[in-house]
Amino acid sequence: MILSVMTAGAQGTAVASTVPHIDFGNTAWMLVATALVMLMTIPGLALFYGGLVRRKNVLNILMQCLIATSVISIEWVVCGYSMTFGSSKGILAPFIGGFDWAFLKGIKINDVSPYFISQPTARIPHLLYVMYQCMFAVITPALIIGAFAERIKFKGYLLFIILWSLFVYNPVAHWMWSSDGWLLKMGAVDFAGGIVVHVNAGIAALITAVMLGKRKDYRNHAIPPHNIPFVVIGTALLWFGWFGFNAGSALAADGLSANAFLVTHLAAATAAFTWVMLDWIIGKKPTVVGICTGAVAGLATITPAAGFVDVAGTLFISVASSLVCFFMVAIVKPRLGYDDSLDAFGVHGIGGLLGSLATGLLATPVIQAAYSGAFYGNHKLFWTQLFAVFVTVVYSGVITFVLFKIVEKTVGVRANTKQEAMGLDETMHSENAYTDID
Amino acid sequence: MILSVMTAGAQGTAVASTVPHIDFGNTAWMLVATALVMLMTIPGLALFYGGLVRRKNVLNILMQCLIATSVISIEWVVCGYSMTFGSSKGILAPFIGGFDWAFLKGIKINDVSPYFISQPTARIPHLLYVMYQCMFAVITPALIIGAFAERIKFKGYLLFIILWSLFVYNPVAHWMWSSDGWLLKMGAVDFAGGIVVHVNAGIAALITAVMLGKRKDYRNHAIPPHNIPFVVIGTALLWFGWFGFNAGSALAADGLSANAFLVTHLAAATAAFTWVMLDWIIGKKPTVVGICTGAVAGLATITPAAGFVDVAGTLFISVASSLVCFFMVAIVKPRLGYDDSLDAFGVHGIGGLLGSLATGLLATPVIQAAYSGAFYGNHKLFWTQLFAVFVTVVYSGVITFVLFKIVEKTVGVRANTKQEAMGLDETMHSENAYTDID
Amino acid sequence: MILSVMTAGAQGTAVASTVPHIDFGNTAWMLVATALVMLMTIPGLALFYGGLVRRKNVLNILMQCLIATSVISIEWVVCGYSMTFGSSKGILAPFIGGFDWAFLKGIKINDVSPYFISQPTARIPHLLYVMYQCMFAVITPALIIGAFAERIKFKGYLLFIILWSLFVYNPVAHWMWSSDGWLLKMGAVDFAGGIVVHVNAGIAALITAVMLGKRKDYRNHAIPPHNIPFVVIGTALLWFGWFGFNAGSALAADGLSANAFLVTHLAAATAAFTWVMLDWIIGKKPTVVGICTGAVAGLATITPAAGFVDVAGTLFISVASSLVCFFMVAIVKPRLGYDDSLDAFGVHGIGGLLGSLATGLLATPVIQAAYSGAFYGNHKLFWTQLFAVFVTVVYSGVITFVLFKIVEKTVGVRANTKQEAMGLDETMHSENAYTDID
Amino acid sequence: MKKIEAIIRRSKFEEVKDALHAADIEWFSYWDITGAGKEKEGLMVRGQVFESSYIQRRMLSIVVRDQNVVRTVNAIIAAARTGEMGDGKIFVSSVEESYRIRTGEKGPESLYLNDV
Amino acid sequence: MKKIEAIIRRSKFEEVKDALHAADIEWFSYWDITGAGKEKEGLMVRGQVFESSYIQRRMLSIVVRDQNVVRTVNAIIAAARTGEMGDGKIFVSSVEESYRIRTGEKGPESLYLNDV
Amino acid sequence: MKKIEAIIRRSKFEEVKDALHAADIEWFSYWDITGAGKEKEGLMVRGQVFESSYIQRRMLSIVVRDQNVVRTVNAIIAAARTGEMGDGKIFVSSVEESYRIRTGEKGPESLYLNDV
Ligand SMILES: Nc1ncnc2c1ncn2[C@@H]1O[C@H](COP(=O)(O)OP(=O)(O)O)[C@@H](O)[C@H]1O
Ligand SMILES: Nc1ncnc2c1ncn2[C@@H]1O[C@H](COP(=O)(O)OP(=O)(O)O)[C@@H](O)[C@H]1O
Ligand SMILES: Nc1ncnc2c1ncn2[C@@H]1O[C@H](COP(=O)(O)OP(=O)(O)O)[C@@H](O)[C@H]1O
Repeated sequence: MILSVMTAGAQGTAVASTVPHIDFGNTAWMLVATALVMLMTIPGLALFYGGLVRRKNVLNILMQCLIATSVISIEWVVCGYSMTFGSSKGILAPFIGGFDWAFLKGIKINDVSPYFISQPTARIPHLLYVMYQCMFAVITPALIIGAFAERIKFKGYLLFIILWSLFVYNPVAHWMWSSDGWLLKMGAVDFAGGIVVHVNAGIAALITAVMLGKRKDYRNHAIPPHNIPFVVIGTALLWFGWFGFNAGSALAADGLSANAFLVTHLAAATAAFTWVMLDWIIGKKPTVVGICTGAVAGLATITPAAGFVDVAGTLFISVASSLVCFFMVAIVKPRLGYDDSLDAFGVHGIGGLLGSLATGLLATPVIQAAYSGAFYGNHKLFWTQLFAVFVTVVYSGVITFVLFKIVEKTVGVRANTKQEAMGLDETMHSENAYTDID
Repeated sequence: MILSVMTAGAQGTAVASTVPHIDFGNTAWMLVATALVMLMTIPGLALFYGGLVRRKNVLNILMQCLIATSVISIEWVVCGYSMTFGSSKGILAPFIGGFDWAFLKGIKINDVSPYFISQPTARIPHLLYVMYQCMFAVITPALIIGAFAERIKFKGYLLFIILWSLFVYNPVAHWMWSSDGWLLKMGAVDFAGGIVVHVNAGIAALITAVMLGKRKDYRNHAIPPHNIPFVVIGTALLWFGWFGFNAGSALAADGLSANAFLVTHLAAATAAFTWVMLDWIIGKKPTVVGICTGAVAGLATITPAAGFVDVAGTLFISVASSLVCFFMVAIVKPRLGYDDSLDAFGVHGIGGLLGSLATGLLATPVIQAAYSGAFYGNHKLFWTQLFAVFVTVVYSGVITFVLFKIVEKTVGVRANTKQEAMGLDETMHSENAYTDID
Repeated sequence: MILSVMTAGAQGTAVASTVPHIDFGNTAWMLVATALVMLMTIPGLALFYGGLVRRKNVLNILMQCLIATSVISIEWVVCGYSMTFGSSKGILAPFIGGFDWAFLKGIKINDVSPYFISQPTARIPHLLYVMYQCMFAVITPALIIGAFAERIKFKGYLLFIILWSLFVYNPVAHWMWSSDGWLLKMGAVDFAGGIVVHVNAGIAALITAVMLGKRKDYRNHAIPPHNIPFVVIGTALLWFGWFGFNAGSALAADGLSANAFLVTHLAAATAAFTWVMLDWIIGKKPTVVGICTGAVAGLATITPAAGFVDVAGTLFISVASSLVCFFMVAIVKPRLGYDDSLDAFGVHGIGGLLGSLATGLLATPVIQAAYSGAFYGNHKLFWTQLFAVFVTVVYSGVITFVLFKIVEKTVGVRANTKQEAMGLDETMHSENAYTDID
Repeated sequence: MKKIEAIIRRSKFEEVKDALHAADIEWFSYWDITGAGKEKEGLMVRGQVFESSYIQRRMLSIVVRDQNVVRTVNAIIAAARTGEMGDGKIFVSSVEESYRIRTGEKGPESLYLNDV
Repeated sequence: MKKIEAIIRRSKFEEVKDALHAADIEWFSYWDITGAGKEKEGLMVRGQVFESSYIQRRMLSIVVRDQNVVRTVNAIIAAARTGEMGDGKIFVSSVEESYRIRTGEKGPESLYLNDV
Repeated sequence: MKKIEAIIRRSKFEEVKDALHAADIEWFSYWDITGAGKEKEGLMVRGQVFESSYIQRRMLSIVVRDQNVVRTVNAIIAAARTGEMGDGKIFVSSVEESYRIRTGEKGPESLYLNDV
């Protein structure tokens, strides 16, 4: 997302106007896009992950997605938005926002959003921008759930995602997306969250999966999903919601948005197809979990590039996405032996990383004139992207490690053996997902 | 929903025009909002309720939601819209509309909607307003289903909701939302249906639950839900659709709409979190059904207030919502012993009531300049709200009682013992929800 | 969908501009409508069909819907859009487009769509039109899945839908919807795909069902669905998505779109109700599968008419829809004994046919001034419609037959007895939908 | 001790359960099974009523002392009968030993139903 | 009377059912079970084929007259065999009494399969 | 040969499985059942903790040679016991014949667990 604060403005008088104002059309699209991004977490991701685990742990996954939506939304209004997009004074400014907008203090209902991409005047309400970004803040920690599924303590999880949002998500999003952010100023780009969302969550996933240790009965391969139709519903809703995620990141309903929509859909379709072919060739059968995983990998990979690439770039990115992610998930992970239960790192982390670097190669000026990648003569963008990814990997990795240690020492993170054996649903929530009694 | 046909709504002179016209942006949003409100009933509410009942009754719940969508939509086009928003002559005018718009006669496709909130000129097509309101007319009787789940005769149910729509929903909606309505003229406000939808359906739920008697095997506590993932999908779709319900009630895609979106999301998040904490403290475990119930309670409670309150007001309302609804559901209901099977009264009725009164306290002029509550110096609004709620409770209660008696005496309302024991799916619909045979 | 590139579309001169431009409001709506149409295939249709089959074949259905979305989207970008909406030279022009737009070459992100209906100036991005049409190209072959469910070879299916899209869908859509199309020029109309989508897929369904032969254990009646709640979720999402399908076919958020929304909803509601009544009278019980089937029949039937008829026409069409489809499915099919497993022909084919002809009778000038049917004095439209339907039936029937034969002779189409007995999930995808092991 | 296995209509389950409790059976176990055989049960799909060769039934498994077999069987038969084809079957077989896991107790003492 | 309990591959169910009907069994009951043991069956998840220590099987329960045990068992074995590990087991035990709920009839008469 | 049918808490399943494998049982079958009886188990719905008369349990079915009955039963009891009400039951009955479908072998040879 590229943004510039420029001028504030009151709303009103549309078209033929050079003053930033609230445009009904763009606002209509962004209201929907915001709702769509929420749908990605609940029930999209919840079902995608929930279908992949065993019956005895499905409610725990659903609960984790629900509570993340609840708690991070509150955190966002209380201080998250302000820390991320607010301004702070002096030396801190490039690194973290202040508390001026805590509780959204001072943001009036007819204020226009200070941020925009392609439409400097036809903008949306500031409060709507707050909400749109809220949904990104919610889904990012929720993505990590896949890494520690089926063995984490609920209390530890809850504390961890709150700390992680405060100390990892908010700063990294500030660097990349705030107009003060140092990575943004350096020229790094991230259209809809390849670095901020996917690399960030993906690295945290890897670190926590390793720190938490394997599930008691993990034997270096996935455990058969308890409900594949749920995985399909989840995938379809993620795909659907991702139109809000990527095409919404244009912050307007215009040509840029339409292109983002197009490349998002094409990337999902192509990566899904590529994965199925790999399944068919290597595993002998085309699988449903495979096509779903491929679609999600393609979506994650195109995310940072969605505002910069054309059809050719998209085809390249999405085929690469499935090749690399398949290799990570089916070959590297079992070799290394860490238990990233639902491949939060292997799909989201690797996908986001690949897409962020590919943007540095394939960004084409026919989409946004100001951004060209190495293939279009601007080598600098690639190195900037590489640097931004590197910084995020290091920062997210280190701070995640520290925060997880803190949670481990205080409330604890690992479910005990009995809880893991009985299932987290019964032991942590006193509930069974499916009850047959009449 | 507050509507004013004559008085202008403050903000935003539109597109170089002072003549009311169809604005594409606002129409775009309202097309989506209308579809979203439909999604709340099917499959949102259908799954929320359907997951909570036993396997043997799930289809009956789904059927009730489907047939309500079908039949009430027909009723709405035939006469409901006209009775609710049409005009009648003389003394009846404040109480019920006439039949001028029966079969939508005389409404042309490019007519602008007579109703608006904040955008007096940039309006939507009249036919779209008809459809938007249709979805409200559908979901209101569907909410009552929770009260008599697992023991009502299908034929009796069908007759009851038709009568109830004609004699309870249409008049009450007229009082509150038609420009002729007496409660509206008195100054009562209901942004998106706290009184018209939630109090109205909630009281009907209480009355019918008591009249129908308990389920044979009800022992003053809920029966374990047969499919909690369905409850979660239902909750998520309700939450998602509620953005159409509340932010759509601005009838435009502007700042007011953005604020309604924000407070809706924040209320759901806060109430969900509050409920989980109560679960954790009182019941010892944070439950999935609990967080879902809390979210729905928060959504129901913020509904009447969504166009009038700010962040502070929302936090107050949503914490109160879960405290009060939890108390009703977990403590009062089992004591009193009535069988409001899925808490249609305890969550929707109480939530709507609380929110409607809270609007009288917390409405702040920074949202809509014309509306202040008691905390902002205008005590009158609180008393007006209290009066409107009281009138609705009495009217809905009495007429529901009469209509239910009529249905009981004619086609009957209570499933017989055998049907209840075998399950309504098999006995009333000759179907089983899940069939294992290959 | 009626489109005209040069000729103006009657109504609504846009805001102070006579140059075609990208309108944010219309673009907002069409971004959403496009996403909605995708949702119809996955997970809408996938669940509708998937719930209706036996447990052992559900993943195969889901997979077929997923791979259709994936492969046909790629085909569409590669050449499908160009073949359908592009221009070719000389004698071929009325029959098929050329390859000028292959890989969307030459379509820039801020180009306006060459197609519009009611808004000649306030248009949408060309790329968005490409995507919107992509979703139609995806769902059409996916509809056919219902005909050969539970017994087709996956490889044969995949090859068949690719060939079918190239040689049946693309040409027929060109005839009807391209500005060069011969059926369009002759005056035939198809607002949202009655002929192009439903008749086309429906006939292909009938042909393939007959060619493939019956399921081994088919005894002239449907096999009980394995998961009716999935059928309900699928139906609700189809209904929801159909607002994008029909109201989106106006290519703008205006009065025409609002009317299409209204008649779509009313048709679904009325046909659903009619079907339930038939169930109740003839089968003795109102069934959930019945109400769902009725709703889908109503939606399919109103599709071609959605931009031309009013409330009265809609009521007529939708009652007829359920009467005729019920008769086909419950009486004709078992008599004739072909195994159209999930009634792709009986519901979609017959519905589309009925609606396309009914448009010729009931199109009323109050909706689009340029189009009147026989009941409004223009008999020609009916005969043109009949001719267009006839041509499509013959062309689709013959080419489907040829393509299916080719696939049969090359990779094969029929699952072997063992695969059919064991279920396609395990034998073709090495997966089980539901796994109980902990 | 004897094991009584009863295959009954699901729709009769509530009545059978009550009858068993009335006959002093404190606990029994059950699960859902499918019966495969000749055409039997009317089902309705999309306007057609038809016969299926699979029927959904419930299996009850109850271990009782020898002297209680007859009254238990009679209770089930009385409660589960409709008189229509498909009412189900009851099979009785011998159980050699029984243990209560909680206490490790053996023999009939591990069952609830007292001698009568 | 004897009870025959057969644990078979789900994929062989249709063939076994047909074989049983061919062997004059009119009705039998079945339900799904899981076998827990040593690694056995190949499954595929996200590009990996692996062995699981749980296998999904189907349990068939058939009560027959004594003289029909052998042909029933033979029918099952013939239809359910693939020759690969995991084909399953058949256990035969004695049933002391049998009742037809519909009529209350007792003994072998309550079974369908006639003496042969 | 004997058939051991154990009804245990689902939550104890993993422990019981490990104990059985430790006691040299190579394969056993299980499925989920419901126990119907007196109020027993605490459940929580919408803020209320309550007792249900249905409890969800797991049924294990293991056929072993006669001489292995005792150690198998003991393994189950040791692993499945919590000491609270509701730990479950074990029933032992006689199996007359056993077949391995793969080979058609008959008798105890068809079982895995060797003589000890
Ligand atoms: N010999 C048998 N072995 C196992 N199960 C049986 C046997 N006979 C009947 N059943 C079961 O009992 C069910 C219903 O009993 P049924 O014999 O149909 O009653 P009726 O004799 O009154 O027609 C069958 O569907 C099947 O599941
Ligand atoms: N002793 C036993 N007790 C209960 N079930 C058993 C026993 N032995 C095998 N089974 C069941 O039979 C299934 C498959 O039979 P198996 O012994 O694996 O065939 P094979 O001997 O050909 O490898 C097992 O998964 C299990 O469910
Ligand atoms: N006589 C019986 N026949 C069949 N199942 C039984 C019998 N007694 C107990 N059960 C099963 O065992 C389960 C739990 O055993 P239970 O008797 O409750 O243990 P405890 O004696 O320690 O309270 C019951 O829910 C039921 O499923």
